[in-house]
Amino acid sequence: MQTNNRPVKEIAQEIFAENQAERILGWKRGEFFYDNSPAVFSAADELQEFVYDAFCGSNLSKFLVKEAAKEGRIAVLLKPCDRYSFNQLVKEHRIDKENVLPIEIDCDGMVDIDKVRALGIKGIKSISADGDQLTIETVYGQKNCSKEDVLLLKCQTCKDRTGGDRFALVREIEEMSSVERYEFWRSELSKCIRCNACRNVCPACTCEKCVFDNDKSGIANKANSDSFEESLYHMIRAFHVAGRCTDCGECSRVCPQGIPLHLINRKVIKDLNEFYGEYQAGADDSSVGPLTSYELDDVEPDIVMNRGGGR
Amino acid sequence: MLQKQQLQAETIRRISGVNTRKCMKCGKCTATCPAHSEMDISPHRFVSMVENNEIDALMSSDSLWKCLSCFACVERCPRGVEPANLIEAVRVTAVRMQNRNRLLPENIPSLLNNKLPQQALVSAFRKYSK
Amino acid sequence: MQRIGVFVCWCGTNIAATVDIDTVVEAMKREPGVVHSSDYQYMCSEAGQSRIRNAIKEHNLTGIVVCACSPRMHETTFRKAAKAAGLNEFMVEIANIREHCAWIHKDRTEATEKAVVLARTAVAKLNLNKPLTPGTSDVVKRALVIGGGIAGIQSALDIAEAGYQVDIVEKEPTIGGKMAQLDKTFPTLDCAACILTPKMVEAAQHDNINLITYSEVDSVSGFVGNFTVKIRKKARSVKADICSGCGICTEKCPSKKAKSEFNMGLNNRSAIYIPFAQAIPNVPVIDRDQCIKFKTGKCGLCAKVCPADAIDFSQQDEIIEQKYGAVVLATGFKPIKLDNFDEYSYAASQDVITSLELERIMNAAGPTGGKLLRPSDKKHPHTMVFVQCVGSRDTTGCGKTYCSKICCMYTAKHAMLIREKYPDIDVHVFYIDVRTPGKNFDEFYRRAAEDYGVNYIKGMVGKVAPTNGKLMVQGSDLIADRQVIIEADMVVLATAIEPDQTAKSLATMLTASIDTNNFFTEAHPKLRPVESPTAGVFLSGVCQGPKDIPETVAQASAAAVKVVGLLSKDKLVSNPCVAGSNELLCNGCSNCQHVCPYGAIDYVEKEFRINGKIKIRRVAQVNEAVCQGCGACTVVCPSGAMDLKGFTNQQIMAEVDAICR
Amino acid sequence: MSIEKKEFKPLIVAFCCNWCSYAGADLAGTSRLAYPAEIKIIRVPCSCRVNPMFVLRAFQRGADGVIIAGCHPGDCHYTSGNYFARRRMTMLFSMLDFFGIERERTRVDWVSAAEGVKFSTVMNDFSKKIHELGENRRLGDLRCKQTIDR
Repeated sequence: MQTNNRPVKEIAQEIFAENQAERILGWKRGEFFYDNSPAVFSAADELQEFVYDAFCGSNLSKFLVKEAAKEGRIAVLLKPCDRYSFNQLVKEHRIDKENVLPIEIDCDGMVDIDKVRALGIKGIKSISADGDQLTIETVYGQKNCSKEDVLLLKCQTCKDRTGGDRFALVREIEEMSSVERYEFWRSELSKCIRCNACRNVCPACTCEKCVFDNDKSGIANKANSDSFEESLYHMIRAFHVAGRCTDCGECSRVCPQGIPLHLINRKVIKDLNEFYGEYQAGADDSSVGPLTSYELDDVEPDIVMNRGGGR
Repeated sequence: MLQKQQLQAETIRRISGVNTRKCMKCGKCTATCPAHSEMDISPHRFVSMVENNEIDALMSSDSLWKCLSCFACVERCPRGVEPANLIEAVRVTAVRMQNRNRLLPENIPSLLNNKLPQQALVSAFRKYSK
Repeated sequence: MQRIGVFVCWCGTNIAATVDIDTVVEAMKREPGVVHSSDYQYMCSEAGQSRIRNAIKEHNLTGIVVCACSPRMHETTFRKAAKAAGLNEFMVEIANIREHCAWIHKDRTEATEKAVVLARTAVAKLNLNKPLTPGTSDVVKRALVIGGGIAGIQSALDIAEAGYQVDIVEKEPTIGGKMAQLDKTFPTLDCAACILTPKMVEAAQHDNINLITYSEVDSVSGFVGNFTVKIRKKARSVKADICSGCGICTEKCPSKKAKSEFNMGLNNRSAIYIPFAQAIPNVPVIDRDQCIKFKTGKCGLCAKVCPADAIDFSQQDEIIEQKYGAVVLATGFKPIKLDNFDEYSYAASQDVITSLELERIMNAAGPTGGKLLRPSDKKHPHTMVFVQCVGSRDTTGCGKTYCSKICCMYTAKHAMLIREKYPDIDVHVFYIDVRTPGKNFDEFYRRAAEDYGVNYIKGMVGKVAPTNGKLMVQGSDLIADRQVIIEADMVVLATAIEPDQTAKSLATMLTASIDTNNFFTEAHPKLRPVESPTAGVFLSGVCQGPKDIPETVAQASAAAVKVVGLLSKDKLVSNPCVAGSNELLCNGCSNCQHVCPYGAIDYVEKEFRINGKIKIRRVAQVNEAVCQGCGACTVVCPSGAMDLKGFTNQQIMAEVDAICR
Repeated sequence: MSIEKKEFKPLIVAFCCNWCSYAGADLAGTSRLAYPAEIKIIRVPCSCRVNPMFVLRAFQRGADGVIIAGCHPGDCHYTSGNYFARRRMTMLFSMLDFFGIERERTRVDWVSAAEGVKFSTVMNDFSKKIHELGENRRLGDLRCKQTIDR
């Protein structure tokens, strides 16, 4: 993929050539073509492994918390949606901005390999994108499909493209009856295996020590021992990132159990927008978030009791 | 006898919704009443009489039927006691005791009196039309 | 492990009648950490306290739980007792088994069960308590008095006499307040001006008192001992330092259509004016809404005639900032608006007036020169009717639910003065109750009735109808059980009083609480009547509740003593229950800084040794002298680094667990 | 064998701010204004001290309702605490609702030190709601519950 009509790899090479930074945070090819993973490159020759294609979904911002603290300026490649997380982390002083060279790169949506497979396409050897179409080389010959159909969940409602209504599903759940909502989340959250992937990938979860790992916090636990803890973990996580979550969608992308965790965060974002005015965390790196500010005439908590939605 | 009056007083308080204990005996109802000159018992006493279960005396008073139901006393009472509502309730009790609930329409013209205030008529319709 | 002692108080029968004390004592013996559990009739008594002290020594206790009344009542008492026995005073927890249990539950089993839960909750918390040491902070030796009426003047004088600097902020151009408008004062009938103006002069001339008139408080920050107050000095358009107060400007001013506020709108004043002859400071002010110069740009006559060249049309509002150790609220009252009381025809007839208007009419310096004349035709009245409780004791929402307290007495005063000066005038007073508690008050009222022949009618006025130049007053006479109609020339309404409108915004600025009627709330209705619940804020006069002049002065002096007591301290002991950050957990995210109302949190770059490597991290630090311990920061801290001493996350969760066990 | 149905005795945790609501509760006590004994009060310095974790903890340990009472907006002893609490609790309650927890189990009310009557009314009303809802079965650690009949 390209940015300003130049391959991103070229941009990366230029950074080293012109000595703009000592290290570059980007993606390198994994064992399979679809599991590109974040990597730090410290020399031009390491860039052979550099890759930027339709499988670079992972958000690099969080890695800067550790990497930017190290010696030497680091360049980071930020897709438009990753930029929000980057700003939010800068705002919270988690990233030393001075030590980072942020490079914004274009993105036209990342592909979910499972969705391609779900179309019944088997024996995939490689996938290349050509505009809206994907060309898929398989052991059974070439196949085609529309890229739109196989985008990552988070890319389907991309904030920077005219995507679908990102709150549509949230609204659907709101309209359920209280019992249905309960059953819905029970069936989803009972799948949780407490692998902590959602927390570990979340750019808003960068605490020095997570409360779930801190046995003095009173809520520390390593595994869900009953249904309450399955919910508790996700509720507390959603509350901790409330007002700071940029809706990057990484939680749902990495969940091995396919739990739509982003819906919880989106519910919070939707509420914050409705109650306290539109707010996009990470839209800038200085504004004060909705849960650390207030207005004298804020809605009263009983709005939850009295507003619509299923009961 | 007293017990009967007590029960009646309770009924009156209940159907009128008036808490007679709220009265602080300021007399603004009597001060306000436009029909006071016709009354043998002043409006402020309605309240204390119901409070003290003196229903028989109230039922046989002229005042009961002289009240115009103009609600001036209700409007101006500083404690929200609503003496006129009390009178309405006493009237209803009295009417019920006479075993008839309503006037028959054909009987009304003969009862009409030119001196009767319009307000009283309207009030009567409001009360007895249901 | 703690060694906890539990002490269960009977409070006479207050607790023991509903809670089975033995059950609580026995149950507590089984709680973790408890090594001693006993009971006594009155724990707060000296005998009770000595039991606590002895038990602490005897059992080598590390903390105590007292199951008694509200901690708001006796927490300090028991802390002192613990301290006397060598225990840290913050190793004391109170289980409120009186107000929150014995007094509200009738069923003995239920109440006892609850008392056990409350007691074990306190034990659970105490198990996690740590000894705390209070910090200290400095006291700014200067007081602010807000309001320059008799209450504010008296408080200021007393504080100043004790040797401390006081500023009086008054929103009107002059100090004096409502008392300056009064004619005579009950029950001695001294002239209000004769006793007030010397005090005004004394305040103005006192070395320690600084008058800031025509000014309002803009904002307040800080805390007891160290408030920072911004005061807005409104533009007078007159240079106060060079004005000689000669008054030529007010005479020559061509704009004379403004209603005189001081005379309750009964006559007019000029656009540049001095509210009244004895005003202090004796400096005029330009009413910019009325001034021709400000309205059209032409005129400026006052500037031309001023011999001192003191007129300054370009003057701007000025903000001054000052630090204070204590604040006295003396914002006073105003009569309510009578919009909800059409029946008295106040708006319809000029001859229906409020009592405060009558004060001005009776006053020798008032609009009629002290002659009692009907406002409508300036004729001598022959019959006057006074109506009591206009808007007071009204639960319908039209008026105020409370008794305004001063009306009975001033009405007796008015009636008496009128009968004395004009024996030809018939005076009728409609009353619901005549309330005269106070020294020589009832005698005064009886004199009005017995010696001066004032006709007191037990009843209320239902309607005042202006008819052919007269006022037809329809009222009730409950003793005679009849309706009466009086043809009156004037009707005087004893209008309810309410707190001044500035009370509400000041309450917000100072975080001083107000009640549903906007009167300031006292820290304790009986035992701390001149203090606001907010430390360093004191109450003086009617802003706390209706009261007459002697009571106001008494309260003003009481508040002054409290202020002096505070200012005389060099250091204040601060609350040790403040926030603190665990630097190892702190992310440096600034969330806590955003929500701190006191700006008590700073961030520093600090070196840490982590796994043998030096790392510089940004961490939060709490200024313990500034922190007031609200705990807002603890909740926004995602990592739980920020915690509140005395109310830690673990302690509160232990309480939750103990309740839900 | 007869199974006696145990009468539902709810457990309600009330977090009261020290300056207004706790004092309001004291006044309710002084005025002998009754409210059910199932309501147990925890004193916190300010409604903004109430961490949503505490609310969840209470539910975990078997509470059937949680109420947070603070000073009226504008009257906070600490100027702004209750404004923050208002936002936080609104968000928490909305989230609990989203998870299918009955809305009526949580409540925030503003009770001043002078409002003993209001304190008692609010508590009676809240307790009534919880009685109507019955036991909290959707949220809570089953291991902490003894009364669940399966």
